[in-house]
Amino acid sequence: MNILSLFVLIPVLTITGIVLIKDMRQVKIVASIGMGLQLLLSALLIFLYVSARHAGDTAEMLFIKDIVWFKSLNIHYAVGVDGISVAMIGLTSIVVFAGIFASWELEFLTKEFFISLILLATGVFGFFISIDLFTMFLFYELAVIPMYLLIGIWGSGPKEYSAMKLTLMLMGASALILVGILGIHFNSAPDGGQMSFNILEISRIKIPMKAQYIFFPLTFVGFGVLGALFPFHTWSPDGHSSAPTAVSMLHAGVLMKLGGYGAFRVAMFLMPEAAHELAWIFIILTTISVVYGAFSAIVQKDLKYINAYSSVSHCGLVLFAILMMNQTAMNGAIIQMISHGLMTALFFALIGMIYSRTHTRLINEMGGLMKVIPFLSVCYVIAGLASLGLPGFSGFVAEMTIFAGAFQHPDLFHRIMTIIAITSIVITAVYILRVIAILLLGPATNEHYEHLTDAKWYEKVSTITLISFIVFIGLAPFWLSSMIRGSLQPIISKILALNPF
Amino acid sequence: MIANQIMFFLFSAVIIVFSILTVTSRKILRAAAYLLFVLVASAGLYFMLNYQFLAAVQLTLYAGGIVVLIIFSILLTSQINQKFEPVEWKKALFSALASIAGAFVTIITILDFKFSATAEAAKEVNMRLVGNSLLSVGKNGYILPFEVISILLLAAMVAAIVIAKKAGPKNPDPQTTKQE
Amino acid sequence: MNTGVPLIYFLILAAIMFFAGVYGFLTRRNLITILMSVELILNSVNINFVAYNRYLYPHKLEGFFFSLFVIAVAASEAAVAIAIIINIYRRFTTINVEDVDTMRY
Amino acid sequence: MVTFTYTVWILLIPFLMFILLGLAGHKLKPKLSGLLGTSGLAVITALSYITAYLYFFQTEKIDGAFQKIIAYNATWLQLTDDLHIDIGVLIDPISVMMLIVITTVSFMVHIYSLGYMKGEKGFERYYAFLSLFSFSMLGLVLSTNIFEMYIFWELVGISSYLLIGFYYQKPSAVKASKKAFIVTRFADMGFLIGILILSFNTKTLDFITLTDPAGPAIAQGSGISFMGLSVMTWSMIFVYMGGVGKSAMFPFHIWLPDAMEGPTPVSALIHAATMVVAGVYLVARMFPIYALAAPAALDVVAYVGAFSSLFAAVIACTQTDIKRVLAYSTISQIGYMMLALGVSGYGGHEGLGYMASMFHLFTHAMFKALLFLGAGAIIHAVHSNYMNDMGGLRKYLPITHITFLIACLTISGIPPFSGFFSKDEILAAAFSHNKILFAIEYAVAGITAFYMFRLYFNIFWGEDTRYEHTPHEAPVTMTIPLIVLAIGAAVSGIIPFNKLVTSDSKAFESEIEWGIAVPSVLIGLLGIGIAYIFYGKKSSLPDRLAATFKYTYKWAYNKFYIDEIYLFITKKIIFRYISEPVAWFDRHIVDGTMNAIATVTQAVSFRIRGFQSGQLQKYVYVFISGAILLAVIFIYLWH
Repeated sequence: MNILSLFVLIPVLTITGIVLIKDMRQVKIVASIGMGLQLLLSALLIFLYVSARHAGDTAEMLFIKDIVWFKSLNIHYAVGVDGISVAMIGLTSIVVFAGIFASWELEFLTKEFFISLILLATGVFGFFISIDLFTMFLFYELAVIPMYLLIGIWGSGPKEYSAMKLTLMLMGASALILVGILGIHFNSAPDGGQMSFNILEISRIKIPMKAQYIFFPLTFVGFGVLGALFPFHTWSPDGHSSAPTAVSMLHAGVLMKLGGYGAFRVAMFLMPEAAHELAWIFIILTTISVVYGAFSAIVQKDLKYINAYSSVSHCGLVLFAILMMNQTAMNGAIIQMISHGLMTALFFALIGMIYSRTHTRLINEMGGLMKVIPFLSVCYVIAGLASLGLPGFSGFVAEMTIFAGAFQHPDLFHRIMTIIAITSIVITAVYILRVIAILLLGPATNEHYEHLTDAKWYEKVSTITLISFIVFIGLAPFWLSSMIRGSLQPIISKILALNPF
Repeated sequence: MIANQIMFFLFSAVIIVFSILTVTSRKILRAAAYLLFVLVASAGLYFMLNYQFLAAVQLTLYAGGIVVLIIFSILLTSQINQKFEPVEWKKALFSALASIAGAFVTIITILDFKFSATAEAAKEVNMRLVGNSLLSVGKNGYILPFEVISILLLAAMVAAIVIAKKAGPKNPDPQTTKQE
Repeated sequence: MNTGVPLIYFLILAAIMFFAGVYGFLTRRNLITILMSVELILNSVNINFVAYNRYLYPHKLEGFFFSLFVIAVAASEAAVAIAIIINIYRRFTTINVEDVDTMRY
Repeated sequence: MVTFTYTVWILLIPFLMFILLGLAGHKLKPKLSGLLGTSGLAVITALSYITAYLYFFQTEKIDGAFQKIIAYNATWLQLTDDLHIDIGVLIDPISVMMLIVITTVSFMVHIYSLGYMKGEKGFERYYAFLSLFSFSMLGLVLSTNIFEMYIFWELVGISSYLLIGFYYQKPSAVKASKKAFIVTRFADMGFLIGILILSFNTKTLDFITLTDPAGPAIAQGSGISFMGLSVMTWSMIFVYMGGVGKSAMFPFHIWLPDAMEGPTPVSALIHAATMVVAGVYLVARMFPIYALAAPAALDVVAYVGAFSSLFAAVIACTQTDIKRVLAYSTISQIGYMMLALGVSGYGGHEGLGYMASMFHLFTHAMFKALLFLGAGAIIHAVHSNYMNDMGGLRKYLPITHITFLIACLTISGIPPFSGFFSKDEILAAAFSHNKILFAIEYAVAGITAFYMFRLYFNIFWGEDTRYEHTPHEAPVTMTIPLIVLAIGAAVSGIIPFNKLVTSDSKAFESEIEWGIAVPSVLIGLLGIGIAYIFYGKKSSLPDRLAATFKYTYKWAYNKFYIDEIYLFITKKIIFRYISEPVAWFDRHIVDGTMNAIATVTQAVSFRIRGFQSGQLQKYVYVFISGAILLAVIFIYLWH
């Protein structure tokens, strides 16, 4: 059995297990065991990957498995990973694991909730391991659909509206992606021969420029919607604010990364020429995303809105860095995806935990929580500091790699855009500290909150898991960074051939 | 020949007049009777064309079976003496326009088209041939449509029974349905 | 063919019958009369089939059999339709087609 | 050859201590965690002194210059093929000097806090933060490359944030901590941009390569120009922006007075002796580039320093909160150091300003920490920050009084205390470089003496204010640091900085220039004299004077309304005119467009759903007409 297929198999087995169980309490246990296994498996995968690389395996992708499943269109079930996907898989299993524990208290339709949640995770894992465009798209859809149910059924506030909006926008995006993928497919054999969906095969040929000009924007925008590209980000605040805790975590932590990863793996990797030509448009858009998201976050009153806008800003940085098209910036983008995934999952987990205690998410209605629920508050401060890019946490590593990389661009335009993007670190500090000051510090204003209980064990599991990875990456980024750097080599050499700096 | 022509015109006159009466009559039972005439006249046409078997089927199945069925259902659902309200003039006008236009286009097309008959000898249609063809699996065999029609008839029979059967308990007690 | 009646006479006759049926379908409000219009339409088609067969391809029997099958289909259709009509009558106590518009929007 | 690998422990011990106290502190007894923190610091203080001894006296000089020694270096993060962030330890004269300053003051503050913070809630948290600060500050000075420095730079920022906001239930403390972090963060953005420009042009982050007079930064950097200045100048100005923020120079000084909301020992450690001089250290670290490749940037350093020192000194004369007076005095003194760097040249006697600046940094750390700790002891005794609530305290707090007096004399530049030596050299350097700057600094020396003795007389002399409890001398844990620092402040003037810490690491000869020293002492004495006349006895003179220069006084008292300007910019412009419109735009225009698309779709479908009337005959009618139409089209019209 290919180790990668296990990543899809385990969630499916977990779902089967959950379906078969009658007792609601056991559902959580089965879900956590399944996802715990998944986490261990990711650790094993990272270990295997790194040791294979150390052993001198220089193949572009490792653990490749290729099975034809739709012959007439040449669609394969093809899986394989490089350092980037390995890192993303690791991120996903961490966030899903933490997400399971963050929704431990869920009472309503527990079974169905965990089934949908794990189904979502299945889609995400499948997406990251696929190297066949069609299979990838299939998994992508699989990840988007449960979102509607999860928000529509278990959400809060105007949940139907948000769920509908989110799903429609993402569906619109996937329409673009589908067109892009088919376009790539039909242009994958410019000199005749078998057309392909396989990313590796396509990456070896040059798609005709005319096709690239059409399909690069389509795929990039398509994935960009999921990655909260301005002006297609508005599903994010509404969706996040209505979604239940674990879904927000997964969504912001992992699903939004599908956008960045897809934009990188499909749009940039397969069509670097068009990317090179058209990047400037998207660089402007993403720079706007970065600064604009941060400014919007300053005046928000709802915790989830603040975080959603901060996600817009941070994810904008991911796309921004990818578009810089050099090894360092792209490396930074990948690290930023991981770092933001962990951070924002932590944020949403904490917001959910605070909300379940205070029953409000408006920061003005809370205050002085540090005294009442110190554990959660300290975790929130840590999340905040990580988010504003403090050294020692993963956010700093990511941001600095991005900025340093982006600034090495020989073009003055790119460097000026970088400087504009850098201003976001100050604005980020403003809104993070504002929230911390209003929410956690100061005197406890509301006597209703005086007897709140601090974190339960499962909440501690959830937050500590996330924090420890954030700190781990923040303190020792070298291994992760070098793992990703190595995997960026193919695309970089492709770009360098195109445009020697 | 003349006799043939007279027969044809007689039948066609019956068909046309009673077709129109069928769709315009304001008494439903009369409409059914007119339909019967149309169907019988069509059977006459089949006889004229030397398809005796078909004509017989038409008479027994169509004129005999279907019309009786229709009359039964009329008796079940309507008052016989009731006259329909006259058709709304707008509706009648537009429908007539559409029908006439359609008929016009069709007839023009028919008149335009050159039909060319084959020179091959006509085949005598007798019962043996019909029976053999229907159950033959070889060339010119119709076993597949025959079977399909059989199944269709069976299905229609079952469906007719199921649909027309009285529905179960009309208002299921909401208390007893299981709540998730 | 030596009947002395040209083919197109049959075809014109069938066309008139067909559109008479269409007219009935469009104007009638009673479901049963609509059904009758449908019978008219089917019958006109049968006449066409038979006439074509006799005049153009007398050595074959396609048209003949087709009419036969159409009659069978018409019979089953009538049976099902009447069952439906009776069911509708039970539920709505009317068989007026304009009153049965549950499928609207 | 002496190896310095052990210096890694100087970083590791406080870091481990932070982890220990941070994670397990609440399980320990408060006293134990305090002692643990202090003993950790004692160890690294000892290590630092050993390092200083080994470095200055045991290590061979090459070509008469102290060598820069990389004691430890490991790649932390690979950025590009050329650029990589290392975490390492760089030993050279200024870093060793800073080691001494930081560990000494920090050790004293640790001891002092045992008494001062006794019984406070969150005692272990306090020591955890102190350890974090010590770790980051030491990391900052020992950095081997500019990015490592930036990392620790951010870390000192956050420790400062945490410590200012230590009393997190006090709204003013929360506000001050937020302000401090955001203002310095803004400045750090400049630092980061500076680093990026620098690294883009030189392809290295390493200090040794960067500051090598023959290195790429100095050799090629000045060539490319952008908007009239060379890129190296631009990058150095941006880097200096970081320094301005951290060192609270004008216009980023506004956070420092508010930062006094933190516990007083913290003010002594972070906001007087160590962290705020990081900006000076930064310029000193990059000094060869400033001096050789970006002289325009060095002028900026000098003028910003001079202006800040004058500006802060004037404000200090009007403040009544004793910690705020000291805060403004800090700004003023750092302005001195900046100015000294700004007027310095590279190498030999040219580098007098550089040496003077480092010298003053050293002495200032001692006497300013002493002043703050003394102020802490006073506040501890009278439970107030305002000098109006004090008076005649010399009877009650004899040790504090003596040490405070020594500190005041030192800062006023009265011989034989150390401040005299360092200040004299700064003035000498300024005099030889730029007469206007010299004049400003000369005036500031007088103002400094005035406001320090205004403080002194107001606290210790004057009438005996009625106290609710009789003030009593601080416990011994608090007085010992005072005494130690007083000795340091008094005698550190004899350290031969010109032999040890110089711009090119080579010793040079410098004498006290009596032509400048004597007038500076005189103006200091004049300041003291005026202060005595005004405040030594009860006198209406100050009030009358304030009434005469009503507006000037009011402006100075309100800190020239700089805070209000900032408030205007942040609250009005950023919040009201940028963020709120942006948020509105997002909700109503961007999101509105998306919603509008949905609404239009819905409206259209409402319109066209009329076709689905459920009327069978309508459907058939449309169908038939369509079929006829199509037939007509295809049969007759198509050809």
